[in-house]
Amino acid sequence: MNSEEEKIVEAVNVSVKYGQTEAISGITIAIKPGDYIGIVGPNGSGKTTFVKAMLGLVPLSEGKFVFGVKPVKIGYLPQRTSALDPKFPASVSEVISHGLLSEKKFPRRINSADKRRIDEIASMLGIETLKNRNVGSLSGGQQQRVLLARALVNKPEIIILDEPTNALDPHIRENFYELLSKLNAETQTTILLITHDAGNIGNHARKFLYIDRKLIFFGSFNEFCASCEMTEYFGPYAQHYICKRH
Amino acid sequence: MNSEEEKIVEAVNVSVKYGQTEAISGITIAIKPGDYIGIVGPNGSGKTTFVKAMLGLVPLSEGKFVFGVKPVKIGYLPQRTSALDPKFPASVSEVISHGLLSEKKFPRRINSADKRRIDEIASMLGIETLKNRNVGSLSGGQQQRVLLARALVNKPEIIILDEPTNALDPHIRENFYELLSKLNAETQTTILLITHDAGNIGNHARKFLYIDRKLIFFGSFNEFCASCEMTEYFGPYAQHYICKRH
Amino acid sequence: MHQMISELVEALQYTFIQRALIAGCLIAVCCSFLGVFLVLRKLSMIGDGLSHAAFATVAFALLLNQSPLLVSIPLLMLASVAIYALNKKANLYGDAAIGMIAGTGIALGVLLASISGGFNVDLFSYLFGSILAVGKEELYAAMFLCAAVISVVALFYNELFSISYDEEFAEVNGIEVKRVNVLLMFTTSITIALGIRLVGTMLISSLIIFPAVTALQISSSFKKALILSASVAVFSVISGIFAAYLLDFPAGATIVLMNALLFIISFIIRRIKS
Amino acid sequence: MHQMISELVEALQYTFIQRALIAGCLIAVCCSFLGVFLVLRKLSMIGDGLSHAAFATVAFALLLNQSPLLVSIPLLMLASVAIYALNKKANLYGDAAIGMIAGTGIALGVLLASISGGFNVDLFSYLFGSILAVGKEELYAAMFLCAAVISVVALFYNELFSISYDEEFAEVNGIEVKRVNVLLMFTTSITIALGIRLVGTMLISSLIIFPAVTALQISSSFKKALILSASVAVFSVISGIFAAYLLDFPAGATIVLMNALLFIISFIIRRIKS
Amino acid sequence: GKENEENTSNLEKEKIKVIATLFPSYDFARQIGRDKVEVKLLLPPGIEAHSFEPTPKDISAINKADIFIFTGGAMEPWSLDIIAGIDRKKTIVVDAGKGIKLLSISGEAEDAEELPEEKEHGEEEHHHNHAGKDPHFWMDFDNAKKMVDNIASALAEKDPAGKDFYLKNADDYKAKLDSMDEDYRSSLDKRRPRTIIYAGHFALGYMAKRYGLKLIFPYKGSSPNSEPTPKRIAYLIKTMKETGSKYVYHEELLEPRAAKVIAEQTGAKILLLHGAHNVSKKEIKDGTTYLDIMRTNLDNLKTGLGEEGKNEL
Ligand SMILES: Nc1ncnc2c1ncn2[C@@H]1O[C@H](COP(=O)(O)OP(=O)(O)OP(=O)(O)O)[C@@H](O)[C@H]1O
Ligand SMILES: Nc1ncnc2c1ncn2[C@@H]1O[C@H](COP(=O)(O)OP(=O)(O)OP(=O)(O)O)[C@@H](O)[C@H]1O
Ligand SMILES: [Mg+2]
Ligand SMILES: [Mg+2]
Ligand SMILES: [Zn+2]
Repeated sequence: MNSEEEKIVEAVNVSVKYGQTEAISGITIAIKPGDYIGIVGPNGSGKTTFVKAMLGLVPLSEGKFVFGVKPVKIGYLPQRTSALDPKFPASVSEVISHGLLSEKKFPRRINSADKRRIDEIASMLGIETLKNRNVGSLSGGQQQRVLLARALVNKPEIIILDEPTNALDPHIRENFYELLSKLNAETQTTILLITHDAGNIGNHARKFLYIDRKLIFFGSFNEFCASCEMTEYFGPYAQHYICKRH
Repeated sequence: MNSEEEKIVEAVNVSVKYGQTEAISGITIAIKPGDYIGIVGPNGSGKTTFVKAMLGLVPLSEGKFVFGVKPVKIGYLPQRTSALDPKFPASVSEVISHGLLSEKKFPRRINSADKRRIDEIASMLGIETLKNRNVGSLSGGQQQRVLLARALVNKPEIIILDEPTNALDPHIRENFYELLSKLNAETQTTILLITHDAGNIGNHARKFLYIDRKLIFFGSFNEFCASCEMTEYFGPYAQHYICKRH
Repeated sequence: MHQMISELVEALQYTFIQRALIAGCLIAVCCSFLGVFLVLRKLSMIGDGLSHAAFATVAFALLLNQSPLLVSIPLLMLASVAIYALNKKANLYGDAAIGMIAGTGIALGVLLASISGGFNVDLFSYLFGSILAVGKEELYAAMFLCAAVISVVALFYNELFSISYDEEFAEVNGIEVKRVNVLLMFTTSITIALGIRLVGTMLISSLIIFPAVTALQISSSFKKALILSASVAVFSVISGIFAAYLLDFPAGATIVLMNALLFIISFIIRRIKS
Repeated sequence: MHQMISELVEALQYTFIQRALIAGCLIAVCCSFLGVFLVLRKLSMIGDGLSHAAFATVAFALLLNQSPLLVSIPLLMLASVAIYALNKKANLYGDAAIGMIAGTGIALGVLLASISGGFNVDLFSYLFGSILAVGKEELYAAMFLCAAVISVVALFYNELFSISYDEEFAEVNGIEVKRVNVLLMFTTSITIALGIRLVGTMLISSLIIFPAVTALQISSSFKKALILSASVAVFSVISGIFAAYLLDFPAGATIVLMNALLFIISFIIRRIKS
Repeated sequence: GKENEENTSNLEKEKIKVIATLFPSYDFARQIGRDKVEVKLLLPPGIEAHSFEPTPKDISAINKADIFIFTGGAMEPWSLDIIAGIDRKKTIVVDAGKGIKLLSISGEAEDAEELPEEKEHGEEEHHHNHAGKDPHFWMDFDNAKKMVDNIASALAEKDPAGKDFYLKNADDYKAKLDSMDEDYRSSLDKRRPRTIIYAGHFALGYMAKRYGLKLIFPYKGSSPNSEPTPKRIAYLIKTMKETGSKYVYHEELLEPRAAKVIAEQTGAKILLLHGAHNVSKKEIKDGTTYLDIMRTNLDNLKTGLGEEGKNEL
């Protein structure tokens, strides 16, 4: 297969409307296996809408998403606009185990290999001591790590993360980025990561998707930093800030 | 009054327990009017617990908070662990108006001066066009700005912000920090700001509170950067990172 | 058409129809205002729940040989505060708390009925009123109730709204969260106790839920939701009574079904909009 | 003490007590398992709500001259799916959706009762069962039901849990959210329809809510909550029936009050712990 | 004298334990059995059938009773569940309504249903047989007499030694019923208008039919769960104005709310017509009987219906 042609998912002219107003319109991009894409854009620019549309959580008003031949395993970390119910009696390991259900056939059972996997990801994210705690009683950053673990536990082929580092402390944040880079490098995991941490994401992601209701830029970081159009669009300072050229 | 003695709020040996486990213990600090304090610490270290205890939202197991003579007006932005109900029919301006109720006597009414104030703060935070939108239908960052506006709208004497810049895009984040600095400088507003953005907070806050279940450091930034104890505690790199000495 | 109008004019000449219209609208306004707050706090079923609890209070009153309404009102106020306390202290969802109070109420009522060895009147007749059988004093009671509910909602509008939206913030903001919540629960329980007596459980419970959810379908702000809810409620009562007269249907059931119809319409409007 | 035991031994010799114990425990297990899911999804009042809806289905069955139970079960399954659909499509809270279906059900029942003129039976009498009057076939029905509910919960445990906790994530994760939800609603409605006939509305509704909330007071994980809920339910049925026999109380009401007592105990345990 | 003899000759023999579900059968059993029986009314006074829940001891009392009298599946579907569990060898189960032609709601007589023989007889199937039948058959004195016979023969079966005693008491009581029937006829036959404005449920159909009275009530259907319709209330008011009737009747145990509203609009007075399903605690204490109730009903009918001989409008 020609690696130029190989795509894991392709957005073709994707538009989404809420009521009358268009949140995103006419976005066309092709994502290749192994891509590590930072998705950036101002508040309300449609980043969350774009990934939700890809996941089938909001209906498209136009266009389509085309996935690669075989069904792909997806890990998803939603943006924390709706929260975990603090009254729900779910322990940390139970919540992480939900991430493993996607690969299973009926009847979906958690076996001992799964349990080892849960322990593994929990200790990668530094929450192994919280395993039996009720998720509702954790601190904000601890909860965020549980949800990260849930998204990563089944070794997905695409990981879609909506502002994953919010609420994480700097130490954990660095660990987390390292983990992602390792997954990306070692297992060719495709990563889509929405972030406002534009000054930092360039150190990790290798591609750059800038959305502002429509597609503004999609390409590698080097391309972005070299693009005159982008210099025009953002002004020289922002590009400088993102590209860390100083 | 001796300005050395003047305090707006003082924590005396404050401890909080959840069940058997102590979340914070024996924290004693004095906050002066006009302080701008960055509160930092790893996930689960008790930052949220500390400010919630100050606000009377969780009971103390030991110690007390002593407030200045007259009752102070407080603006509060909670950490987004529990979310806004997306089904609730509340418009942006209605939600912001709740911030104004604290100063009012029964029957609490929103008058036209209040409405102007709401418009003012909304445009400061760039959400003036969203005024009649349902808050539940906004993007994550837009919602965060609405809650910020609600916390700031009544020109509080103390502003307590729990990870306010999560979900904000870089542009709005800068605006927001500027706004805080202006409030602090011009109206002597006391600011307590919890953040994981330790590398950045030093540019804005003038004092530094580091909590890790107990008080690790409280003092000015210069003191922090000069302290050998802190160098020992964090290792030289972290201090370097926070103090931006390069 | 002409005949329909003359029939309605005829209907309006009966005292019982006039009273049904007036009392119905007054109760509808009370329920629809409170309903918006109650539905948003997951207390939709409180009408149903308190009517079950009333079973115990009426049994208790009859046992003591006291007026059921006079005994029920304070006891239902207590029950509503118990729902609130369970909600807060036991960290329960509102609807589960309601279910617990309702179940306990019915069980206590059955137990009282069983150990008392019987009553002089049928317990249920104290629970079920009919909108077509509103007496003169009851009309005054409805007016008084309506005035009280409107004042509470008007005077505490901002407090009630703020607490319903974000209780923790309201607390920090110096609003007397507990007191306002208890006020809401008291107002609700009095409305329900009187309302059950006047127009029956079915209608009370439906007038709390339907106008509010209808309004929530198409309101983007809270004020709009309140106004829409009250309008829907009043419209459903008037049109329901007239329709019942024309079609020879029972009045209460017709009003409920009219409410269901209005909900469907607002649901379709929302669908078309988005 | 000795006398108490001999009384209980005597009680155990009655077929109706044996059947009440067995059927009661079977129904209790069903309700308590489903209850945990239902309470967490704000569907606590579904027992109460569907029993109101059953009022209409019984009226409808009598109108068609069909067996009320046979007509009710499919109609209640429909009603429960309607609750689910309202919850999703109309963006309503579960309890409001239940209230709407309940209100509409009662209103339709009253309307049918009024306009049919064809039957003169009390519709409620078809709804109410008594745990002391369980027949042989009903006992088999309870066994069958219990086996079905336990299998559904066991086979779909992880799906049900995942969906209840975070529906959006479950959806992305490739779980058939709609199908599993409909399965839960169907199982629930069959349990309720049969349960009302066997042990009455009051007991069914209480057995859904109480054991679940009692378990939620002191469970930090979901599995523990399920197990605790079932234990509480079974214990309350057994101890309730025995207590009712000793004290000459009505059995259903005693079981409900026993449940209330167990809740209070678990509430105190939680308070002491924290 | 004879009764005393019976009792003393059977000193060791206890009274026959009878449990009845509904007030009329309870009262009839008392009148027939006198002090040879101990009759218990299962439903506590004033309690309505749905809020009634038997205690385990109630059920074991039924199982230990000698005779259990119920009133038929249409009136008390809940009793069927209890009957199913009864050991028929020990306890005689009496359907008080056996042999009575039930009126359908449209007014035609039909055969009463058979007593369910065994539990295997599907209950649900049994239930729907009653749709469309009026179960308040005790409001007709002929039917009351049949009930008396049914109860008397059950007592005789249980206690063959007392057979003559029971049959004689039954005959005496039936004579009282006949004379009450005669009173009704003679007092009501010539009254005009003969319309009963009844703001209650459909419980008086048998009585109205027997004496040729016209009964109008505000419910469109005849189910106890139906609500009044506004048009029917208006019709009642109109009829009162047309007939010049000065009284509106209400039913027992319930608050007369609808009656009050009608009375207020028309200036009429309110009178009770007792359906005798169940009685209040006070009535039980006062020892009120079925005949007392029917006597009061007659008095109230005499007050409320038109004058004798006056022409109907
Ligand atoms: N309701 C609760 N019940 C039990 N433990 C709790 C509860 N809330 C917080 N904790 C625990 O108390 C500790 C402090 O929590 P807190 O929320 O104050 O941390 P934080 O410093 O704000 O962390 P983060 O940076 O993640 O927001 C954590 O270990 C947390 O798990
Ligand atoms: N349910 C909804 N109904 C109506 N409008 C919506 C809804 N959800 C989002 N929007 C609007 O669509 C636009 C895009 O929202 P989206 O959440 O995709 O933004 P975002 O890029 O993720 O922003 P943020 O950085 O703040 O998370 C915003 O203007 C938002 O107000
Ligand atoms: Mg977003
Ligand atoms: Mg925190
Ligand atoms: Zn009747």
